Formats: sequence, C-alpha cells, structure tokens
Amino acid sequence: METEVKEAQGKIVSAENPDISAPADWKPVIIGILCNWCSYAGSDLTGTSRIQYPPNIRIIRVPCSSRVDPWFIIKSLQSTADGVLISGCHPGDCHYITGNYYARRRFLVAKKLLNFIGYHENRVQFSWVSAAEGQKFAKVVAKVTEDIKKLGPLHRYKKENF
Amino acid sequence: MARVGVFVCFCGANIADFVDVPAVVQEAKRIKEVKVAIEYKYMCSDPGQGMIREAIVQNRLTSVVVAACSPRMHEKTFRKALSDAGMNPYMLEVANIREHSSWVHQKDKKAATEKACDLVRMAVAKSIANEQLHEISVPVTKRALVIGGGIAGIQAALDIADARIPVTLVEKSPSIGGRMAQLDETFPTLDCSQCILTPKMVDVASHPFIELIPYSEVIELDGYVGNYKVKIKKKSSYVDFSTCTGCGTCIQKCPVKVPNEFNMNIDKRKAIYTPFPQAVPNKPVIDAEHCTMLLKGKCGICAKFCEKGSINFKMIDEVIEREIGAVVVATGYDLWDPKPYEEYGVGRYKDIITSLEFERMVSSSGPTNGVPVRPSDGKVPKNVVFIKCIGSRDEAKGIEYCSKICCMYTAKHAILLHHKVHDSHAYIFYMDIRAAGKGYEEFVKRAQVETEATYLRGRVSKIYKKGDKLIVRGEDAQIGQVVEVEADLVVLATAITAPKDNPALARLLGVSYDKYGYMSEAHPKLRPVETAKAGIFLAGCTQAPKDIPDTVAQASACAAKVCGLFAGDTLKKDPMISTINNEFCSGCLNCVKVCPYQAIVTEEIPLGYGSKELRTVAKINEGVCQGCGSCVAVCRSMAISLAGFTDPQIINEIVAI
Amino acid sequence: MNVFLVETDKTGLQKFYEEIIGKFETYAPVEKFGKYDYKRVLKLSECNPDSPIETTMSVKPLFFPKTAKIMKFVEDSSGTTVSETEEDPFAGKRVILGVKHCDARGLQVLDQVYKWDYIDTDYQKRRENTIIISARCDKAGAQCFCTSLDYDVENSDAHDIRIVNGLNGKTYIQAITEKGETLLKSFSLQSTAPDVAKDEISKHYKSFEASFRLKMNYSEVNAKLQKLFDSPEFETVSSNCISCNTCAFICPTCHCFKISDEKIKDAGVRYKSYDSCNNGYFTLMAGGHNPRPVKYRRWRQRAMHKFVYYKERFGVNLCVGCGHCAISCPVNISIFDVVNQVAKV
Amino acid sequence: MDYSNQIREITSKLFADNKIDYFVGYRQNSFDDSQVPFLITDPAEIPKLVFTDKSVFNLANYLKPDHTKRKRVGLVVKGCDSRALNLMLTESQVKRENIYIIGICCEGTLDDKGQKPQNCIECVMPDPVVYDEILGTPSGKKKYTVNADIKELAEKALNERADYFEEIFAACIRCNACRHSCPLCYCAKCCIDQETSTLYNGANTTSGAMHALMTWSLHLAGRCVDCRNCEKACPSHLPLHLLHKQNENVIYENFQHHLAGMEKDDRGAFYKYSLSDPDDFIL
Repeated sequence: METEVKEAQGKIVSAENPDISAPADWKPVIIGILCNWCSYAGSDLTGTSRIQYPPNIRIIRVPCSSRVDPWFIIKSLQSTADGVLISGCHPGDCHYITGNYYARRRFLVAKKLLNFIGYHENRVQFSWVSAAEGQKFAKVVAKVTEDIKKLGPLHRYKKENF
Repeated sequence: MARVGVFVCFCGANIADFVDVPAVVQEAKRIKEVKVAIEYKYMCSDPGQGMIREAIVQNRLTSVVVAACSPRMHEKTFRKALSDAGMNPYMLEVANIREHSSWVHQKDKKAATEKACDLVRMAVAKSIANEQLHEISVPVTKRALVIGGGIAGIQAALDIADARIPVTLVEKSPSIGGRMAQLDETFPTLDCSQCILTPKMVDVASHPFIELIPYSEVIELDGYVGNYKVKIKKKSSYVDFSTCTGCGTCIQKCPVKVPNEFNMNIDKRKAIYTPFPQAVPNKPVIDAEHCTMLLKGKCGICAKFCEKGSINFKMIDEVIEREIGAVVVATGYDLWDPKPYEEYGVGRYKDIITSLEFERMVSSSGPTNGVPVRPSDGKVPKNVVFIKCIGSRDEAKGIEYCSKICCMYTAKHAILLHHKVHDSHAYIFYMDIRAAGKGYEEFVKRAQVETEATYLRGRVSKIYKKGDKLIVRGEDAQIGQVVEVEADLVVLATAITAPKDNPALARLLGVSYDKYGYMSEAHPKLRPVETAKAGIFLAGCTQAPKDIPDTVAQASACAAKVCGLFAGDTLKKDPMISTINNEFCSGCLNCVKVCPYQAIVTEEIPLGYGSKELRTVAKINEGVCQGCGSCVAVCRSMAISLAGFTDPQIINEIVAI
Repeated sequence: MNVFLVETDKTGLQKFYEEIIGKFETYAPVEKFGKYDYKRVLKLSECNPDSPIETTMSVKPLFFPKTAKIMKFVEDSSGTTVSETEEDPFAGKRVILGVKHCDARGLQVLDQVYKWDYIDTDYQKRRENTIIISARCDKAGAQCFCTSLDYDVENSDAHDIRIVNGLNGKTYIQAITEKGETLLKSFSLQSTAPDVAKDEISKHYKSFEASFRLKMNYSEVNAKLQKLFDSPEFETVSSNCISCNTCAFICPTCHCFKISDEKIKDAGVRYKSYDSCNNGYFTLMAGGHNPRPVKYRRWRQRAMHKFVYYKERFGVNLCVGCGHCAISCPVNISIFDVVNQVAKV
Repeated sequence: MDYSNQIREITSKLFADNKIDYFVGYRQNSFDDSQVPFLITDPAEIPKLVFTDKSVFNLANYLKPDHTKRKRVGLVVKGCDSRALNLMLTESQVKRENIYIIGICCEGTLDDKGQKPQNCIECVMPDPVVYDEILGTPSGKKKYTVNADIKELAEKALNERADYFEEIFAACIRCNACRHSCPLCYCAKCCIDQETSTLYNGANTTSGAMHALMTWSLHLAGRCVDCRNCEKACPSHLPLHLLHKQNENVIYENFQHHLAGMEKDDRGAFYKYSLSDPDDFIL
C-alpha cells in the first residue's frame, strides 16, 4: 500500500517520512543512467531538436542498460539523488542483442525490493527510449521529475551529513 | 595524483547563450584535482585543440575533460588531440553540456549553468578513475568461408577470390547455381538466367583462390573474428570426383527413376544424377535414398559401366576442417507451401501450380521443353490466371512481410506466357503492384501493354472446377464487383521464406535470426551486411527476400567487408571491452550464459600461488567482446570490469553530483 | 577497605534504578528482534536490569562502537582539509545497567590495549564518564566459564556498583569503586554493611560458582598452548567453522577494526569499523600474500591471541569466559572447547 | 524422522569403498539437544553422526573449497539444501562426480523451541532434487505460497515499512555471518565485504548495512532456496528472509514461476530471460 503523497501548505512532505518536508520551490536531483546506443542518442536528439525539459536530471552514460548493476541505484539513492531514471533500448532493439532483457528482469526485482523496504515506487523509474525518440525522452524526464517533486526530499539512508 | 584539465567550449553561442561558461570554469577550478580550466569559443577547432595539447604538456595533465557537445559527436576528435599531445587518448572524458544542458534548458540559464557544473564535476570525477587503454590487435587468418553456392555465394566468393584471398565455398547440393539456375529469364531485362549465371559458375570452379566443396554442410564453427575454425561435413557422393570425367554414362544406365527436384518434380531424374546439365562440378552423385545398390545391395549397373571405376559404394561421409577468418552466409530461400489456401483447391486441382513450377515449364531446358502445359492433361493452356501474394502479406495464413519479387516475376511470367503461347491470355489478381527498382515500373507497363494481360486488383476468394476448367472467383476492387475467370491453368506467386535449416545454422554460427528464420543483420540500416557476431556477414535472401541485383550487390558488399577485415595482418579493436580479474573470479560462469557474443570462454588457473591444482575461471576473448557490460552486472564478485565504464568510474560520477 | 554496602529489597532496587534513569543518560539491555542489546532507556519499564540478561552483543559497542567517524575532510583547489568530527555521541556522563561482570571485565581487558602505545582519547573519555552497574549472575549459562580464567570473579572490580540478589530474598547494592561510592552517596543511600550481607554475598557466589558446566585449569592450558603453535589439532577444531566473523564482532574484547573513507561531492568522512581476524583476507597484503589463507591458521591466531599473546603482553587473558561467541556461533564452536582440545595433548 | 543409522551405514560403506575423503553430517551438541555440522575424514568418527529433525544447518555450505578443499565429499541434504546444491552444480562450484549425496525426504525441521520454523511450513520442495541415495518417502512438490510476513508488510503504509527496515539495517553489525553461512555465497571475494569502500560503503553505518544487505539479497535473488542459514547465523537475529522472500515472490509471479534450483541445470533467474517478461513497469 502506498501512502498518499501529501502537499501541505506550500510544503512538500517526504513520501517516506511525513516528518520531513521541504519548501515548495525545492528542486530534486535525479540521476539518469542511459544506454549509449538508444537512450543517450535519444537524449542527444532531444537537445538537437531543442525540446525543453526540467533541468534536474544528471545523465551518466553506460554502453547498455545491462551494464547497470542494481547497486548503482542504491548508491545513487544514498548519495544526493532523490530519484533515479534508467533508460535503455526498446525490447528487441538492443544494440547488444539481448542486454535489455536481462536488465529488465533485474530492474523489476530491484524496483519491487526498494519499494518493499520503503522507497516510493516512483523514486526509481525505467524507460525505453530509442535514438529517434527525442520527444519521448523529454516527456519521460518531465514525468519523472514531476513524480519525484511530489514525493519530496529523500532522506532515508542518506550518507550522514559530512 | 591526478591532474585534470577542464576545457569548456562556448560552441559559438550554442552553449554560451544559455550556460554561463565562465562560471562553469570557475566551478571546475575549485575541484582539487583540476589544475587548469580554460574556456574557448570552439574547442573542436584547430586553435581549440591546440590549447588542449598545450595545456596537457604545460600542466603535466593526467586526464582531460572537455565540456562541449555530445561525446557521440566529437569524442574521437578530442581523443586524437590527446594522442597528439602524447597522452593516452582514453584519458579523455566529455561533459555533454550542449545537448544535455544549453539546448534543453534554454529558459533557465541558472539551472542550465548549475547542471553544466555538475556534468563537469562528474566528468572530472570519472576521468580520475580512467585507465590508459590501448587498441587491441587480433591476428587474422586470411581465408573466407562462403556458405551457399547460389548467385549470392558465387558472387561473394568470386569477389573475395579476385582480391587474392582464398575462399572455401560450401554448397549443400551437388552443384552450385542455386535458385537462379532454375530460372528461365530474369526481369527486367529478360536475359537468359543460365546464360549469365553459368560463366560465373565456371569461374568459381576454375578460380585458383576458390576451393569448392559441393555436396557438403557446415557442422561446427568455433573461434572468433579472424580466427574461426570450421568443420565441414562432406556428404558421401559414392563417386570419386578425382577420377570421374563426368561422361554421364552411369546416368544413362541407371534404372532407378526419382522425381526431379530441380524441375520441381515435374519430371524424373535417375538415382545417380547431376541436378542439371550445366552443373558445376559436372560430376554425378548417387542419391543414397533411392539407389537400389545402397538400399538392397543389388544392381550396381553404374559401377559396371564406369570406365574409370569411379563409383565406390563404400564411400563414407568425411569431415574436413578449415581455419578461416570470416564467414559469408548465403543460404538463399525456400518457397512457401501454399497448402493452407484450401479454398483455392490447392492439392486437389492439379492445374494449380506454383510460380517456380511455371518457371521450370517455360524454361527451354525444362521438363516440358519450354512450353507450359496443364499437369492434368498435358494440354497447352490458353487462359492462365496468376494470383499474387500467396502467403505474402497474409497474417492469417502466411507471413506478414512482402516477398518483394513476386510482382516482378509475375509480370515476367505474363510476358513469357505470351512469348511461348501466342494466343494465350493472362489474368493477374494482385493486391498492389510493387515495382520499385531500376526499369521495374517500365517492365510491368511493358507486360501490361505487350501481353494485354488483364490486371485485376483484388483477392481471389475461391477456385472451383467446372468441366476441365478452373473457375477463379475474385473481386475486382476497381469496379467493386465479383468477377469470375475461366482458367486453364492457375499459377500461384508463392511467398519466399527463409530456408528451413536457417535457424539451426544460425545457432551453430552464433548469429541471431528473426521469427521467420531470416538471419539478423547487425543494424537494419547502417550495418545491413554484418551480423552481430564479428566476422560473419550475410548475402542474399538468407537475410531477407530480395531480387538478383540486390543479392549480387549485397554479396559484393560482403566481399568488400571481408577484404576490409583482411586488409591488415591484425585486426584493430576498440579497447573498451571487459576484462576479468581471475583472482576474484569464483568460476560460476553466469557471465558465459548472458554474453550475447559467446565472448567468454573458460580457462584453468592454479588454485593458489604456485599450486598444482587447477580451478576453472572465466576469460574474455578480446577478439569477440563488444563491450556491452552484461557480464559485468551479473558478476557478483566484481571480478569483471568494463574498460571505460568501470565501477569506480560510474560510482565516481554518482557521488560527484 | 571500607565497604560501602546497602541492603535493600526488590522495591528499593526498583526505586534505585528509576532514580538513575531519571538522572543519567542510562543504557540497559533492551529487546529487539528477539534478542537483547544495550540501548538507551528512558523508563525502567523498557528494560529489566534486575538479573543479568544474556545480551547478544557485549557492552563493548558503547565504548568501541561498531562504527565511528574519526575525521572529516573537504577537498578543494587548495588541497585536502581535515577536521574533527562533531562531538562523540558516547562521551557524556552515562550509567549502564544490567552489565554482566564478564562484560565489565572485558572492558578492563580492553583498557590495556587502549592505553598502551597510542592512547585512544575517545575511548578513555567514554570509560571515565561511564558508571557500570553490574548485577551478579545467579546461575552460570551453558557456555559460561568465567570462573576458570585468570581473574577473581568473586572480588571483581570491573564494575563500579555491584548488585547481588541474596539467597535470603534481600538485595544488596555494593559500591566497588570510588565512582560507584560517590554515586551511591549522591543518592543519599547509607552503607548499612551488616556482616550478614557479606555472608549472603559470599554464599550467593558459592552457589553461582557451583552452577558452572565448563571448568578448566587456566594456567595449565595457558602454559601448554604457548608450546602448541604447530599443533595439528587446530585444523580439527576449526573444521566446521564457516569463517562467519560473528564471534569477533560480538566478543567483548575483540578490538580489530578497519578504516574506510566515504565521500560525496568534495567532502567525506573517515570511519573506523569492526573487523575480524576470522575474515579470509584480514591479513591479505597489498602484494597479494596472505599469511593466514586457511581457516585453521585464523583460528589458531584467534585462540592464541585470546589465551597466550595478550596475556604475555599485558598480563591479562583476552578471553573473559562470557560464552557470547559460542552462543552466537551458527555451528556452536566454543573457544573453551577449542583451547581445551588443543591443550589436551 | 531419524535417519542416523542409515547414514552411518552409508558413510561406512563410502569410506570403506574409498569413495569419499570427507563426510559432512551432523553430530549431537554436547550439552543440549541441538546439532552441529560435523566434518569427518576418519571413519572412527562415524558413530557420532546423527540425523533427526534437529539437523537444521544447510550442509551444502561445506562444499566451499575453504572447508573441503575440492576433495571428494559425501554429505546429507534435505530438500532445500539439495536445491542449493543444484545451483552450486550449475554454477560449476562442485563437480558432480566429486560428491556423494544422501538425500533426505524432509518432514520439516524443528527450531530451539521445538517448533516447526516458518520456512519448513511453507516449504515447496521437501524432497531432495539431486541425490545419489534417497532416504524416506518423497512427498512431492508443494504449492507455492506467499510468505505471510511479506504480505503483512506489503500492506503496511510506506513510511511504516521504511521505519521497520531502517531499524533492521541499523541493527546490522555487518559481521557478514549471513554471507558466510550461505552456501550460494561462495565468491572468492565478496563484493559486500570488499574493502573498496568508495564503491561499497565499507563502514558499519545504517546506510552501509542497507547497501550491503540489499546488494547481497539481489545477488541471491532467483538463487535463494530459503534454507535460512543466514537468518540462523545472524547474531543480531535480523529477519533477513524478508528480503529474500520478497525477491522470490516477485520472481515467482513474474518470471514463469521460477524457483531457484528446482531443476537440474537451472540458472538463477537473472541469468536468463523471456521475451514475455513484464514490461508494464517501464515508461
């Protein structure tokens, strides 16, 4: 059961802990891990087409979504990120033939497990974006950013304040 | 201690208008490892690159970050700049502040600048963990294997051999020639198929750089690009080709008659046979399934009459091995069996034939000496109905794709019919006329004008018999009415399918194939000739349906690819591939299971330092690895790392934000 | 010596505890996930320090926590700046209730290593500021063997205040150290010190001592072990050890640690965390050599360190006989069995 | 169930025929009714071998080279243990010809309190799936049920669940007993106890423990056989099965009812895929 995400009096309440809140103009940090051949190329196309999207995402390039080990997600969530987006080629389009099929399995289990231990399911999202889908990439980023903004700041398991 | 240089590009106004470049430079300068941070109008220009080179030398940099456009754009340019300055080119990282910042956050300069700063910080952090990488060279065996001796295989073999590269050509049947040898004339020029094909077949047989192994199959392929080992099973022909002169006496004397598959079973051949008179090699083989001597141990007439004593009933299959560097797959196509079209009476009415049967009939060397006849009564047909898209573009009964050549060969058949039977009339039921190609549309026009064939747009719903005629009922969509045509003969333009052995062969070769059984190219547009497995190329219909000119073009492209592969003594490869630290490897070999390229093999290493006991660990085959990183993510003990995208590099990026 | 001894009963003791919890930062064994560990308590009802409770972890983490920040650092163009961490969360004035005497003894043993060579000021401060109130065990556990070692359990001075449940239904609160005495006095308790109390305490000890299942001759074992470094028995006794490290992590006297840095952006922290010599690569060196690659060598190190080396260097046995390790061991290896079996020859 | 005598007989024969170098079984603990793993190389020790419903520990753990040095080993396995063994075989950790397996058709073990533990109640496969010799009568595969704890937790509010797990991770002391007691954690170097702390949080902080336990459970996802060696070894008594069972549920429901190690040559769920795997969670 997911808790209702609350937005109270101009403050954004953390989805995982109602005691924590942030001002309404709080900006989330999202780490995007993109496969080189489809999604990274797609995000480049978003740029070349000058399609605008929210500036909260920081993109990391990997060769294939199958390179993404679930602990990258955990590490990201423990660092500055409030959310993670991982994107790869559509099923069947993987530059490396089958990489995204293996990745898809790991992502599903990791996402469910993270949700189980208390991360809102929208903290970690996945998408298939092809090299031609510049528009889709912008839409995905906008959606993910919007979702995570609603969830408020992530505070659990953050590295202790240095 | 890392010494990083950061070079931020204005990209004219592209970056500078939306990102505060000097602020990014200032931010970069705050990072501990950054020893120099410079901004410039166009980093990719000569002066820009010059600045990078100069800074590398002056500041004794250990890695370089260029904050500019996408790495997919100029990574190579800047790597070269590093190289020119005497630095390992892989010590470069590109922060994509144009496509990922200035162009997509044009309304918020502050946020775009912040993001650019983060991207630079990430790139700096990653570059600190970069390792010096060196191009990998793999030795090559300069011999190509061509599988299939149709026009695709012939063309590829000849082109490669002409470049003085030895070729082994493996053909399943006793002769090369393939489907093209069965054709009478070819569209759109109507030149005789045999006339243009046989010289090439002879060239193959006589080429000093081609080793032709007919009547054989590939049974095993090992190794990787440049270094394959292939096992070829030479089926027993029971005829010693080295002594056989091809005189043909044995064929004449053989008492066993068997349906002739070359002529689509319209006539008969002998149990010892050559598929067709111009066969190459022109040596007979014994069909073990039908030879009475082999089946029952009686007969042996052929051996009695063979002056050279070339017939050896005790001959057995032989496996030969070759070391090769590249493979061209050219296995051609099969024809779709129209049996599911029950409403047409396929199988019930003898006078419904397939297009290739028609083709054999109109061939002057064919079973009916070039005159089409009705299989039921041997009469020459007057009204012939051709139905296109039998199996093609039919999700319900056949396959979804268009077989590409049927429109053209049906037009050809209309012309051939007209030539052979002057008072005949052709009716052609079609869905569309797809005549894209040089001279193709003109050819269809010619067929329509010259033969006055009736083109009827619509599907045939039913065929039934009325007397000795077949009544073809279909819709003429142009007038919106049901039409019925009285036909002497119905010719079905059946679809092209992948050879039924294709999936098995694809698995054996380690290349992927689609749901229809066609082998998959590496990229549908930009790498239509290569497969995902390096060193294996596709020619002709083994990849998708295509006509002769396309097939020949693809075959020549394969040859160019093979020649390119063999151009140097070694192959040069991108070093961004996986490596295994075998001390960490626990030998679970799950990496082997997920590798799409079979690039991971096993090796035995001592159990401990100086130990005589061995344990099995995984090992990356550098020649094959494409650097996807699938293995890295499944390696639980972190024994595998992917150069260029190592765990420390990615984690450095994550924690730098 | 002037003995400060208060005779009271169950209710008096409850009142005493309540008063302590009200006045001090108090820790006591608290249940969580079905086992007891020392946690901060705010109400007496949260814990039950009356009779000693078998905790999984010893009291060690309150002085040598499982992880602690040892410094902070910031990196920028001027280089790396190191700074102190914020205040030590364990440095305040504290009282710990319900400590078993073996646990308390463990701290005494640890003191030796912390004041030798490098003086760990954090540890010293935590020790100085803490008062340990110990309830003497009524009955020995199945894995206990504290009475067989080199220290006087009856007159142990490892804790500041001792609570004894007399056989006569009375309860006795005894100050052992000056710190303890000051505390008791500050609670306006009077030393009644009747002789009967001393007798009761002594009687209680006798019955406690009689309840031990495990007994050994310490000096003999110690003497023998010194010569048994090459004993093949180590291999046998460690055969079913799965090298899980549990024993070291929960041991009241194990004090090995590792150092790790964690960094985000340009700032980071250096941590000191528990480690264990049972870990396969605890001794792995940068060049790849590992002097203890197999588990029997690691077990030998563990046993010898506990029973020989530490004694040689500091004059006290490192093992305090609490039996924590044997209880927590998933395959029930007891250090008692190990040393006895090796020394049997 | 008591197979002590049969096991002693088989073991004597194995040693007599020189088929094994080690035998791994159980022996009675000296002072209570629990049992401990017992490795023997000497047939004289055979009389000490026992097997009853107190034989809890998953002995497949002792096939790790550290314990039996890749020698020929005979061992006793219950249903869950044999599934782990199956995976160890698939993952080339042991050679089939080097082990002699006595499979027990398990009727469920008993914990310290004499109760049947949860994993035995919910056991899917009490019979051995790989063995050379089988003792007892096979009762067949059982229906898979979703663990009650998981259901209960999944129904809780997100922040309650988060609080609960934060307590668990805070209580972890990162001794890695869980990893060492797991037969499938055979890696020569485990990523979660590697000292590369910039990659893996090396410190025993709550976040470090969360990272380590999560990664560990994901490495066992689709491989865990629910023997609960880890949980029994955990000195902090953490309910580690929650993580594993959660993954098992997701995998069972989404990936063709995959259960680890049930069949010969079964790969862990992450080392294969199906084109029809769920895609609906992906944007």
